[in-house]
Amino acid sequence: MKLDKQLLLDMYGRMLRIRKFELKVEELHLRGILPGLKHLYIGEEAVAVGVTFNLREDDYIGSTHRGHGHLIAKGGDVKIIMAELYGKKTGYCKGKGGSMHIADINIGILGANGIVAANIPIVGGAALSAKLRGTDQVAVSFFGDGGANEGMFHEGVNLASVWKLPAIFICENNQYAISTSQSKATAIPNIADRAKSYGIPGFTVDGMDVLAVYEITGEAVARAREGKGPTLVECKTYRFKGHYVGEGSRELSYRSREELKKCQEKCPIQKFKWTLTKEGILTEGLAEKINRQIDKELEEAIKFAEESPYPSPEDALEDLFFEEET
Amino acid sequence: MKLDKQLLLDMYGRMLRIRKFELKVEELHLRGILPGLKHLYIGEEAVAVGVTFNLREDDYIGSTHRGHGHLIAKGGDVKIIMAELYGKKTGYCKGKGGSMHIADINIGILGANGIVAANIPIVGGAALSAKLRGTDQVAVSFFGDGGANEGMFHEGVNLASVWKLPAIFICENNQYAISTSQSKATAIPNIADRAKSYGIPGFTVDGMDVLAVYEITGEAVARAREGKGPTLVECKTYRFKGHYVGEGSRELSYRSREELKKCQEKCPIQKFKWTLTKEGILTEGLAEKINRQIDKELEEAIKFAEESPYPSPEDALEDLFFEEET
Amino acid sequence: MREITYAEAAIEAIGEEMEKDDKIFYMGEDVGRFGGSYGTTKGLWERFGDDRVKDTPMSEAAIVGYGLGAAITGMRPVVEIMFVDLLCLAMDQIVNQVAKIHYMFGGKAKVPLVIRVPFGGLRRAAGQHSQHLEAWFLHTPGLKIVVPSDPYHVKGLLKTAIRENNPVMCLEHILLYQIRGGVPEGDYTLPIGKAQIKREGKDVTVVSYSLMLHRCLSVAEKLHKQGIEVEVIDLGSLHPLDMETVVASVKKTNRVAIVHQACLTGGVGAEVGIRITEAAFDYLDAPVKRIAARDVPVPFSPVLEDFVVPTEERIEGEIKGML
Amino acid sequence: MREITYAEAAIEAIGEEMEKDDKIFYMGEDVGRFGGSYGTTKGLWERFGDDRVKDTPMSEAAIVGYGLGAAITGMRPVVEIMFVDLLCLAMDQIVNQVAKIHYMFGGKAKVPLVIRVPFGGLRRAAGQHSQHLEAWFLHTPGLKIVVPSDPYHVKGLLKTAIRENNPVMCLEHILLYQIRGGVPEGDYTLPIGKAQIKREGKDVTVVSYSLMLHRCLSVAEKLHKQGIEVEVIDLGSLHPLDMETVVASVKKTNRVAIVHQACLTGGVGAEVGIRITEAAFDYLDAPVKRIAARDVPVPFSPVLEDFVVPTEERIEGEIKGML
Ligand SMILES: Cc1ncc(C[n+]2csc(CCOP(=O)(O)OP(=O)(O)O)c2C)c(N)n1
Ligand SMILES: Cc1ncc(C[n+]2csc(CCOP(=O)(O)OP(=O)(O)O)c2C)c(N)n1
Ligand SMILES: [Mg+2]
Ligand SMILES: [Mg+2]
Repeated sequence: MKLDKQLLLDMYGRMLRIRKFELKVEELHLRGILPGLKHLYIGEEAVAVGVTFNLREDDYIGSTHRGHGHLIAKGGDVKIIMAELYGKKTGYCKGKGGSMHIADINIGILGANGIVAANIPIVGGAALSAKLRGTDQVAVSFFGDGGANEGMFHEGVNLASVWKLPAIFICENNQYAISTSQSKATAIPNIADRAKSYGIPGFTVDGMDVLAVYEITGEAVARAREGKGPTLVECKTYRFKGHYVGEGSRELSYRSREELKKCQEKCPIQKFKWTLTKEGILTEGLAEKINRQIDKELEEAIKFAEESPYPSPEDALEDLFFEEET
Repeated sequence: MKLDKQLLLDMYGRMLRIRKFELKVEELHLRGILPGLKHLYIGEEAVAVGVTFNLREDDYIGSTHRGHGHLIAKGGDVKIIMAELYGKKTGYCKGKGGSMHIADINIGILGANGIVAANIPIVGGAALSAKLRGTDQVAVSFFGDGGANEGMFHEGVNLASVWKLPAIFICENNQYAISTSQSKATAIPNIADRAKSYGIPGFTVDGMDVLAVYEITGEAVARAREGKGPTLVECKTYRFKGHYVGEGSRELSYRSREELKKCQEKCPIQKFKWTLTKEGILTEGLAEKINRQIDKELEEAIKFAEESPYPSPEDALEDLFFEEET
Repeated sequence: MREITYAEAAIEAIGEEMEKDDKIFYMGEDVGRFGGSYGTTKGLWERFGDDRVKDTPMSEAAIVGYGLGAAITGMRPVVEIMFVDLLCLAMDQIVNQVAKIHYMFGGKAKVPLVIRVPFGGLRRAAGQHSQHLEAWFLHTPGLKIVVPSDPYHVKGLLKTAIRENNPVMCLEHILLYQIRGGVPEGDYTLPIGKAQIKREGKDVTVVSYSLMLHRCLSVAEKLHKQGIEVEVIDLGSLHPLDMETVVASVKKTNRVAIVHQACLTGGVGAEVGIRITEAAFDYLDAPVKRIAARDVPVPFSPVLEDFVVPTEERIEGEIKGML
Repeated sequence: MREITYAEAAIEAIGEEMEKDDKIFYMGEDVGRFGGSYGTTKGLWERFGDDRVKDTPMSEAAIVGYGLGAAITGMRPVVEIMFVDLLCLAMDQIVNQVAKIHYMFGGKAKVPLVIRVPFGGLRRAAGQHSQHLEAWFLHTPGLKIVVPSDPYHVKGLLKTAIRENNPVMCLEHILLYQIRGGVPEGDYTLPIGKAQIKREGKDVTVVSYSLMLHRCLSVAEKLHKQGIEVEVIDLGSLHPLDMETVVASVKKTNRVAIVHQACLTGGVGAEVGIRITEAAFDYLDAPVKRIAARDVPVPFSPVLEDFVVPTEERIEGEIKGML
């Protein structure tokens, strides 16, 4: 391992935090406590963490409907995320956005987004902004295999390529868009091949291997910072849960229990844990400590969310427009 | 020449008819006789003719804002087209559509279209229809280099590739979208390379050479008829006139007189005429006969258009919905 | 009469029409074996197979555009856009193409296309999944629009829509899919462009459609107990708008409120309201009242959303305030 | 005051603002050296170069989306969509993103973005190049909308729009670009959301905006010669709508017509009309009159288009019919 031990442990912890956060969200949703729609990131943690660990706080990401993982990976505060999921006034969006709109511009999170592929041009615009302002910030767009068939993917990536913008396009290919398998939605096996349409580098990487993701996106980030333009990185991954919380057995209409089980065996967190253990970086004791630490954080997050007040109804009328403070 | 002599002469005649039609349109527009916007096909005749000479009457084409050439090539009646450009009741659209909306579904012309790239999904739908109805019809979409950067290009071609539809996508790369050169709008030299994004064959061909276009699209049409799916064909061409009639000297802001002159020297009609003459297929006498024949047709078309009545104002309220004849 | 759900009634309509006419096919995202994200097509794939019930890639503009291309070349497609907010991605195909082609071509193309769109807020789905955009299409000449409010209604209207040789958009409120109601087995159709008086009354007319209609009916029942008789009209279609039925009612009651879940400004209520004013000015004892969502994006938190969308309490209070 | 054209005034506003604030940049199709398809940006590229006046590929959704992304990360973009009908290709970015992000994020993102859009029929450009879609955006909470009617107006409003920290859509009628009018050199701004009384009168109020305003003014002059005094109001902005000015006028004249080039059903006239009815019901001697384009796509042939769009004759006749 050439990488710093603490960095590796942080990656592990971040992945685990996402996993455990999502399990809590699932539980709270199924218990009828959280309103609205949730799309869990379970199984895909290596992607968000592998990518964002290459980023600085002032770099940008644009996220999706399946956003919790990206937000936590980029440094979003689980307390404030949780409060938002509860619809509380202390949440990131004061209860106005919910799961699909959480944003924290201060740390470069340009928002989860309920419209698939819509963040691609927005992230492109952030990359343009960085370039025009003369910074070396980069901007990362996450989107799914489904999103890669939307017109906005094409327009968004093309423009970044023409202007050689510091953008990185991360296709999280979990093989399904809701029930539609990638093979029914595209005639090519690797979405990274679409990079050829834009004259940019394209790579396909094992999205269950956080170090592989970290390495390849690290190179993409470096190229972007050096002004060498965008990269398309496809991370092959798999979602372990239904498309949304509550899908229940409907998922069996598009994937078999066997397929699911086989893929779950490739758990990115387990895999990384083994690697770290084998390398002597992670011990059972340390693992347990990290685990407990996360449990505590999540407990506190839930407590914070539960104790936070709801917005008052009339708050709905605020924030339509930005009002100059005078 | 392996091709039938009469076919070759017909191709030549068709190209010339387009050229002369467009010159008339330009003249009539500049004289203030024709209202509205016109985009001339002059310089690009080899594309429309090379493509459509592979088609049957019951095959489909979807055309663009620069549509006159496609319509005439597919067998549109110059009289009725001209009447439409005059805004007369006898025109293809009874004066409701004008240059950018001329259609003749009976001979498979699914319309010129004022929205760039919009015909791509529509043509895809016609190809789907042919497949579902079990015919061996094919459907051809024409669009420009500019159009290839629109989201609808991506969505439209991808879906055709997934469903292996009998569609042929013809990119008329005349190197500019209004003033924007292809190199400022895409980071790749050949738009045909975008075929790789969809796992379909892609070819770049000299769009000033009608026989080259004819041959390559002939293969694409054959593949489509055999159920082997779509093809993307990029025809490198050049428009000899401004983007629209009346652009005047503004074109000098994006292309030089030298560039224009050099490209005009590659006139597809001249070139084809030389070939046919060299092969002994076309004589000066025959060429003159064809020329006169076209002049006569166009004269008649103008006479027909001029003598035709305008719609009455209240006709504007008709045709909003299809009314069952009872 | 047997009772089935709204979703079942809609699927029954489509299934029966598909049995009869093999030119009809269905396409959209996850409409095949999965049965539609909101169960809009459950069982159709099993009956009609891949060729006639087609899962598409995520490509909303292409879904509508392909539907249009197939419609003008001899097929009769029903296309589904997963929810109304996504129409934003297909507006060119809907507005510039589907709605206009028959007209722009001088009447020379037939467009037998149904665009089926689940919609509706109150699902705590926030700003991008809760919109009510029907007013945009009211302002788009060339489209017919239906907004069925119950199982009987959706079956009859969908059948008519599928048989139409013009584009029809069918907007189905997601929160109605599970309501049950009496639906005849087998064939019947309902006319597009015909409002229905759902409840008679003499004191005030309330015009609504889709989910909000149910809130209005429940308020009418409450007000009845307080001695106020509300006439409740379900528009059913937004294009054509059946102003005849509405105006006749207003001439009787002299007071009218329009209730919808779309936001107030520029909503359907403005058009219906001004037409009432045009047609029955001298009959109105008070200005037309609009009761609609407040003019903000739909917020996520239930506390907020319930403040934004008209509640029964708000509707009741507003109606009482008119008397 | 010196006279310049509407196009020149608009460009002057943008140029002056760009000089002052290097966060402002401009992008769109053919806006660079070509100067804009309708001459909307003539000379800007020469002054500010490639970095600040950017030609984009043909990708309307990306143009708006990139503008949004730049706006929330510290820049102040002005983006141009070549003509209004093409907004159909960017509706998701405009409606689901630009208009909602400030709200959905709980107020945490600033969106200083101007979307500049030439529009307007009567150019014999037929159904897909002649639309007037402003009513859709009136029904989209989160956007401000201005519709400047003359050179003075466009310079002042564009400057305000560019300085706003909210998204503003500026709709400029293509047939106004060449009209001339007095415009001060240098800096001034006009408030968004303020209507102007362009001509005073006591007999009837006529509310309009953009190109149609000019037809109304010319009709008012004709009617004046016939002894009828028309008060003509230019809305200037559609969001916020300055109903105060309108209602005050109606309370004086007791009669009002709204004139626009968009088609009748679901147009801005419905909203303005119903608001007048709500606010001045007891002052109205006749129902609010709407004078608008007929409910069809815009046809090509001049004979037809002139029948569809309100002519001075039609406006004059309708106003006389109200008295
Ligand atoms: C443009 C758009 N179309 C459809 C939807 C409905 N929808 C939400 S998520 C989803 C599937 C997305 O698939 P993918 O992009 O692969 O992401 P994943 O859910 O697999 O992470 C769909 C169809 C949407 N939100 N936005
Ligand atoms: C979607 C869309 N965007 C912009 C326009 C305005 N416009 C009309 S033609 C044109 C250029 C088209 O370029 P290309 O596709 O290369 O075709 P060409 O004109 O070169 O034949 C533009 C920008 C349009 N009609 N439609
Ligand atoms: Mg996926
Ligand atoms: Mg071109």
